Amino acid sequence: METLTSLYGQAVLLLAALVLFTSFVMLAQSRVTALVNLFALQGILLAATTALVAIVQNSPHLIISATLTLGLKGVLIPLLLHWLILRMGLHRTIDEVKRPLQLLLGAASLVVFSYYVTLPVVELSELETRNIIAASAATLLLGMLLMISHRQAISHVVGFMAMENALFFSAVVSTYGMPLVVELGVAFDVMVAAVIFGVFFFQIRESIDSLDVDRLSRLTEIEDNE
Amino acid sequence: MIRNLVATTIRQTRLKARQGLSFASGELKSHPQVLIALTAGLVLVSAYWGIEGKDAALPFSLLAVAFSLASGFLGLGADRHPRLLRHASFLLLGLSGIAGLLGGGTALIGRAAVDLSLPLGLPWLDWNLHIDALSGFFLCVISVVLLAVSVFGPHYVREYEHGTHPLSLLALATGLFIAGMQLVLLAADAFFFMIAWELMSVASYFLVAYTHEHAANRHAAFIYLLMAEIGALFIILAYGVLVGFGDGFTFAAMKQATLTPLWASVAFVLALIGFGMKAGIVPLHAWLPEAHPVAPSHISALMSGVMLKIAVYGFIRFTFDLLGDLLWQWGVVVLVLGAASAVLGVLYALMQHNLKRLLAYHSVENIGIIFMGLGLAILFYSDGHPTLGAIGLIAALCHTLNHAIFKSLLFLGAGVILQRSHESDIERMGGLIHRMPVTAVLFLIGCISISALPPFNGFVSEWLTYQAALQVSALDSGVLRSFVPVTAAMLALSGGLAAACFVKVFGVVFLGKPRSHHAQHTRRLESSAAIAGMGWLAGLCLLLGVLPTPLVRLLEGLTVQLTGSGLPETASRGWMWLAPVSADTASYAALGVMLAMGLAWMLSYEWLHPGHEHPEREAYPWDCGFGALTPRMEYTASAFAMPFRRIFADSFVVHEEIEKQSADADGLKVTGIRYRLHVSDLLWRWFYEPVERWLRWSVRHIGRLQTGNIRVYLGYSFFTLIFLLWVIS
Amino acid sequence: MIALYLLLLIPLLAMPVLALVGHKPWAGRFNNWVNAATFAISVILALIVLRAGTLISDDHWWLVDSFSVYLIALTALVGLTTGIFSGPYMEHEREIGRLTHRRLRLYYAMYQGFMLAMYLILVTNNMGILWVAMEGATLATVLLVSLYRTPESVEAAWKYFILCGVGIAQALFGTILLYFAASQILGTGDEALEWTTLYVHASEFDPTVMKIAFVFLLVGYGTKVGLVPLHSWLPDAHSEGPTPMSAILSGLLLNDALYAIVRSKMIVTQAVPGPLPGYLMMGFGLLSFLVAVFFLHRQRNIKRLFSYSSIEHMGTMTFAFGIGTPLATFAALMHMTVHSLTKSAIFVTVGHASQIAGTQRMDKIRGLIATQPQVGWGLLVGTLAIAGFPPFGVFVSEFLVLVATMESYPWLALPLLLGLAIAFGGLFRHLHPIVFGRKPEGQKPVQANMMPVFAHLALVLLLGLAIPGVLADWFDHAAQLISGGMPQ
Amino acid sequence: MAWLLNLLQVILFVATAPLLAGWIKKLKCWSQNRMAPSVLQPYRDLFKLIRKETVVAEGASWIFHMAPYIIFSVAVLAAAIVPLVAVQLPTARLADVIVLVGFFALARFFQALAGLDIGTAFGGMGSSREMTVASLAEPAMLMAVFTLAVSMSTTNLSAAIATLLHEPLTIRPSFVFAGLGLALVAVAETGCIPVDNPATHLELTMIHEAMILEYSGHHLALIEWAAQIRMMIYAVLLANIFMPWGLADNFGLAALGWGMIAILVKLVGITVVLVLAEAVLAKMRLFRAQHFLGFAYLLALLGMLTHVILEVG
Repeated sequence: METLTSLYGQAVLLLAALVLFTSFVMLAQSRVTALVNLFALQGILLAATTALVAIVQNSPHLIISATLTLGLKGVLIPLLLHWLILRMGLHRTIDEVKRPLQLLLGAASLVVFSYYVTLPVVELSELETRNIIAASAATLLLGMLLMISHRQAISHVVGFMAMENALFFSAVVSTYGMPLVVELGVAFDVMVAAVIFGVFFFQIRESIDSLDVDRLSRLTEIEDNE
Repeated sequence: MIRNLVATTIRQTRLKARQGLSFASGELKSHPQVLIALTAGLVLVSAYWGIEGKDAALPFSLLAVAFSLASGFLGLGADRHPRLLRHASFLLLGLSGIAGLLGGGTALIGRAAVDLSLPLGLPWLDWNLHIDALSGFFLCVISVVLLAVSVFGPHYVREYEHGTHPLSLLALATGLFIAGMQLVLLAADAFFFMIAWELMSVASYFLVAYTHEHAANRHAAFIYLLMAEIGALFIILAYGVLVGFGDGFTFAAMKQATLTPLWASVAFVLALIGFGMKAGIVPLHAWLPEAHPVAPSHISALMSGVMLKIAVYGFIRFTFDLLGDLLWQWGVVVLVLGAASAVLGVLYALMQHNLKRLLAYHSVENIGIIFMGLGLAILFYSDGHPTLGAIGLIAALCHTLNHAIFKSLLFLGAGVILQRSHESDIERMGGLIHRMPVTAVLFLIGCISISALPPFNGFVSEWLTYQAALQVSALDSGVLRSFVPVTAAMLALSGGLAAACFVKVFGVVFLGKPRSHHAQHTRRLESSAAIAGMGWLAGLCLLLGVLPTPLVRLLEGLTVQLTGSGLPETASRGWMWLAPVSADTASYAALGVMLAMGLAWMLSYEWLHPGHEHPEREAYPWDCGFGALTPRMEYTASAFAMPFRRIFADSFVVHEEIEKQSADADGLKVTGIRYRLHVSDLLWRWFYEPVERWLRWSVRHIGRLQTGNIRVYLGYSFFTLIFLLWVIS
Repeated sequence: MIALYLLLLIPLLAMPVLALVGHKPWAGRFNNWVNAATFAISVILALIVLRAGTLISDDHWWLVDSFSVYLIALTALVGLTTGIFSGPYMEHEREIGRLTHRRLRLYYAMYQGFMLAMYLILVTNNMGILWVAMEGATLATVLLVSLYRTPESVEAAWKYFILCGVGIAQALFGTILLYFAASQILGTGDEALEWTTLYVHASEFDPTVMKIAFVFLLVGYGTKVGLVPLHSWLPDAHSEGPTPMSAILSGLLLNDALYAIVRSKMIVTQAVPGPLPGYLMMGFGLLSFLVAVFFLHRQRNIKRLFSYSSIEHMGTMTFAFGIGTPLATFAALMHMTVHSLTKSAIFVTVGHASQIAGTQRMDKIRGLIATQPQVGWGLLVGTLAIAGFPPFGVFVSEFLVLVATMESYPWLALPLLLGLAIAFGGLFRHLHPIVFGRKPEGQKPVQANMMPVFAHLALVLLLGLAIPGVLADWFDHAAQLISGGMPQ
Repeated sequence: MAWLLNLLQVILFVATAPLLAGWIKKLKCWSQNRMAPSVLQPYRDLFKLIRKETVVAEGASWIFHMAPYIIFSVAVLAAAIVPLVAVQLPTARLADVIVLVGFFALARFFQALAGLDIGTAFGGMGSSREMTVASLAEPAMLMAVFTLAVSMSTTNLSAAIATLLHEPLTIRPSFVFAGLGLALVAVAETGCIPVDNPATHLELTMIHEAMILEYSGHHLALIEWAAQIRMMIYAVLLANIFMPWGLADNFGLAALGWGMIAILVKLVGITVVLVLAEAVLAKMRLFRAQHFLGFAYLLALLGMLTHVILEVG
């Protein structure tokens, strides 16, 4: 049992590291299709984590949410995004990132920062979830950073979803998931959100025939005469 | 020939006066039911008075409020039935005036102190009402002017009946405005006070914006409302200090508050700014000359004559009643501000050509004089000479009433002039004394009073102010002893300038030859209603000028109730001699002066007047033989004011330009000269424009936040998060 | 309890129905009836709570206490009146061809969806459900913002969606941390997210976790409240969406987001020693207030103007809640009420005004009083009310806020004063030429239903003159619940 | 008795005012080596003017007719409250020195209005200038008066002078300054060189004369007489405030006689100084007047300050 727990702990930590790593790669990634694939990978990792926790803590409702996650974030949404990309002929678009190196360094410092912030938190938690919260907080912030640094609407969606992933991850690992109702609600919201995103792509497309959010800047308060 | 000319004028005056007095009854005769109701009401009222005694003060005052509200809401129907406004609405205002006079008078004479609380407002705080001699006195001030307006108004508003503006708005706003002022006086807790205060401001704002099709008027209304709001905020904060240190919103609780000198001074400064902004002391007066001329004239009379006094009331109530123990530094501040307002106000007034604007600037001057009195009072009280402080307070209150009377008189007169001559620029008037002789007489009385000349009322209050200032030898600090007379000399300067200014006004408007087509063809008609309204005020000017002593006695009672001390024992309390300190120190028997002057006049008239063997001959004006006298040769108002403009050049922003059209190239043969002069308020440049520039600057720079790029927005959120996380850990 | 379920059930059922029949001419009236029904129920609910006190369902899922109940009633009322206004308004929009049948159906369905989310936020006892409902509100309104499909509206909607989505995600993280902290004491399970339980046990939770949680919750829900610098979506969404939606966004959504923040603060303050949460809220409030008032001056679009005024007022409330004394809390609650009443009334009027002028650009809207006195006066009076002139209720709350500030943090009163003055100038410098002046040619009256406006303004006036005993009790209880003391 | 004496004094005052004017004229002529008219000349002029036909300009209103009477009666009233030979007179109580200033202002007010009444250019010019000078002179005069009032702690002329009279001879620097200031004000107010020159015939430099250009006959007589009375009042003020010695404080014949002689001597002295000053000074431009009066104000202020700082400490 002892070894098992430690094994479990190591496994969780490994998965956490992987999740974190994926979001790092996403951050530096400039090709949209690859971005979506990475996102899918993250989803799968997430599902795996959930399943693991579910088995170890043998809490049945986590199984459900694991499958949900796999279905939604591992398969459905990535497919949807791919479909959109093909529909809009974006598979060749390069959403290149200015100064990727600085960006990654900033990301790294973010991770450090979130460790620093969450230090007192993890101390009172049990062994396994140590540093999980820090990692997920970092992933959350990285998701935001992704949105800030990328200009394609698709990338924004991915960043948004990545944030959701981070949240979900932390929920699963630190507290063995939220109550089922909440889980369902969250999942529902995510799905609706994905659909609405799809709708928006078309709307944006027909308003400014591209998905570059930098060109969505009609509603500014800076007059030209200033 | 003089005899009959003078005689006709006098006769006409007498006639008009009689008509005016009979006017009200005439109005009533046409509506007997109103007359009956009125008499019945009066009978009931007097019966009630007999029973209740001085406790009747509050009921009467509430009755006054009710009447003014009623007149406002009754006037809502005025769009369909203009007569409703002309008769019912103004009649109710008159009733409100009478009730207010009864209530205020009762409170003032009986030194009543009656409380009442209405179950409105906040759950833990009712609307507290309270009336005492102070509020009673100011209630009287309102009512005196209100009576005049209610008689003057019905005829005056006829011109609006054909205009595009809704009469209902005029009636409603007027009613609410007056009710607001009356409620301010009755309020006894900060919350209700502010409600009444703002009601007053907003209602008068609608009156200022009444003729809103001119951009200038809209701007005036905007400035007015803006500054009213800012002032109100300051007042709220001032009360906030007292609430913070005391335990509750009621004035009673605030009096108990014990403040450190620092916080007391903070509260005082806040209150001074707040109330000063409403009263229009320099440099917070910017709204006043904009707003007052824009409103209909009977409203200008109320605003200039009464509303500013409400601000004075607020200041007195806050400083002398709520704060209690005073500091001498406050007195110095108030005194300096008052002196500055007095001098600058009249200087700017001298430069104005728009009649009502000029009068508005004179309000600034007179408010300055009132505040000088208050400043002296604070000095003496803080220095431990309450009896001398009472003189200053009485002088200030006295001038409050007097200014209310003659300033309303002048504004009503201005209203008549504007309405008849269709001119607002005095440069285009002239010779009106032949067209409207009686108005001229009444307006002249106003001019003499405001120029502080004996034997009219303006002089009495300024005399009292001087007397207060001359008691400086009682003060401990030599600095103050030498400083106060200097301010007194500034008061003298403002008096002299005011006299000059009103010589200009009366001379240019009424005397000389008509300067424009309109002035030439001004209708001779003088409505007896207008005459009655102004006559009542003019009569008061003379009465209070000749018999000031009863008023001073009442005011002494007021100060006793307010600060616990009246005039020195040695002061004469007879009915004729006005001697605030002692008969040896200073005495002024206005009645005696009046009689003696009359006597001297009679004698000189009888003895030195040539008999019929030496008749007078009408001849063409000599004018040093210049020949044909045309209006263009007359001395214009700006020419009259030119020496002052030259001498006090530093206190104005003067734009003066002269263009010469010349027939030939080298400009030697000048065919025409065009002279353009624009004098503006220096304080705009000093105080208001910098603020505006700062605002523009910061608005432009803060606006940069909204870049329109979503990634920047995300950045905001991101960094806020980081920052906060860093803050907490 | 039945009432409570009905309150949620009616909009839930009405949503699909309207999604099918929303394009019918009688859809508007149907919508009104639904709103009327919910309003009646909310009143009944209020009376129940007033008689029986706080109402908690046996399974601890639903909670209606004195804090939420009057917000429920308020929500129902504003929803009703705005619905009444939106019927003819939308009809007019359809006539001039800005809307198709499909969009009308979407509009009505989403209207009910939004109302459902609002009620859910207010009645749930579960912080998780609260979050779900909040996200639901975003999803319901985001498609309404882009209803007109103009480039601006799409852009606004996109920004609204992304920013609020991100914000809400942060809030979720906060919630998770809350749950985490609670589960350390209470063990995992529903009760670790139930507000009532948390409220009882909060003092045992780990302060650091709670601090971090509060930061995330504040930033997250604060985005929806429109606190500076998270406010950027608000003016865009308000100005580009259809006017009824601006009215309910300003009148309801912002309030409920603030409600969520306050609920969290009530828990966090017990766990965290010292006044940190209060300070955070005060800082946010003051910053929003001060920045917003400057923005008022540079607006060109009338709806943007008033949405910035909304930011200003939400800032004031947040500030007051941050002060946290009973008086301040009372003032904040009062301000919530009067602001949402007044602001929704103003947006309704603005809707008419922009229909009259055919544009939202303020330099094109002129002489309203001359053109259509009802609308002109409505706008003028409404703005006077929102600017805090008595005897309107906004004055009462602002007066109390000022006094409370003077009591607790005297020096903060100066920036408040400055800000109020600037805000005032900013509103009226634009308003004056709009309402006053001569009637411009080519501007003609529209068929306007000013009933809601005057009803709201009358209510606000009433609140300014005398707060009815019932409401006063609610406020007192709520203030006691939040700040632990009675005002004065 | 007292009232009778009072009446007598007023009559004396009014009656001897032209005499003073004649005397000044005589002094002037002497100082300029001219043949002097008799000191009674002013009486003759007044008599002549009263008997001459009065011409009134067309379009004159009742103000034009009333003004001379008002001016004259106010002057007489002012004369009634200034102690000439005796103090403690009943009428002095009617009004104090501030009211006295008020009287002057009132007379000036109506004179300026009368100047504007016809609508001639010169009338307006005169009024404008008169009001300018007066409004500048008023603070200076009041400042000087305040010095007296504050140090005597009364504004009643006769009371103040009585106190002065009864206290032992003390030199007050404040009074010296105040007296000088008042003298300058008197020069400005009575239309003497260097501020104004009544004898000029160049209209553009006129101040006082310009206002009354349209007057003739008995109107003119009244105005001239009032001006002479005002001159006399200023002289007597200077004399009795700053050199009160010899004034009668009881109504015994001897005291009154001495009072007569004393005031006579003082007036002679003052007029001599005044005339000498006029002889050596030149008329200054109108816009130098404010400097002149500013100097007067400064002197009076110095008087106040010296009183407050040196004498009271």
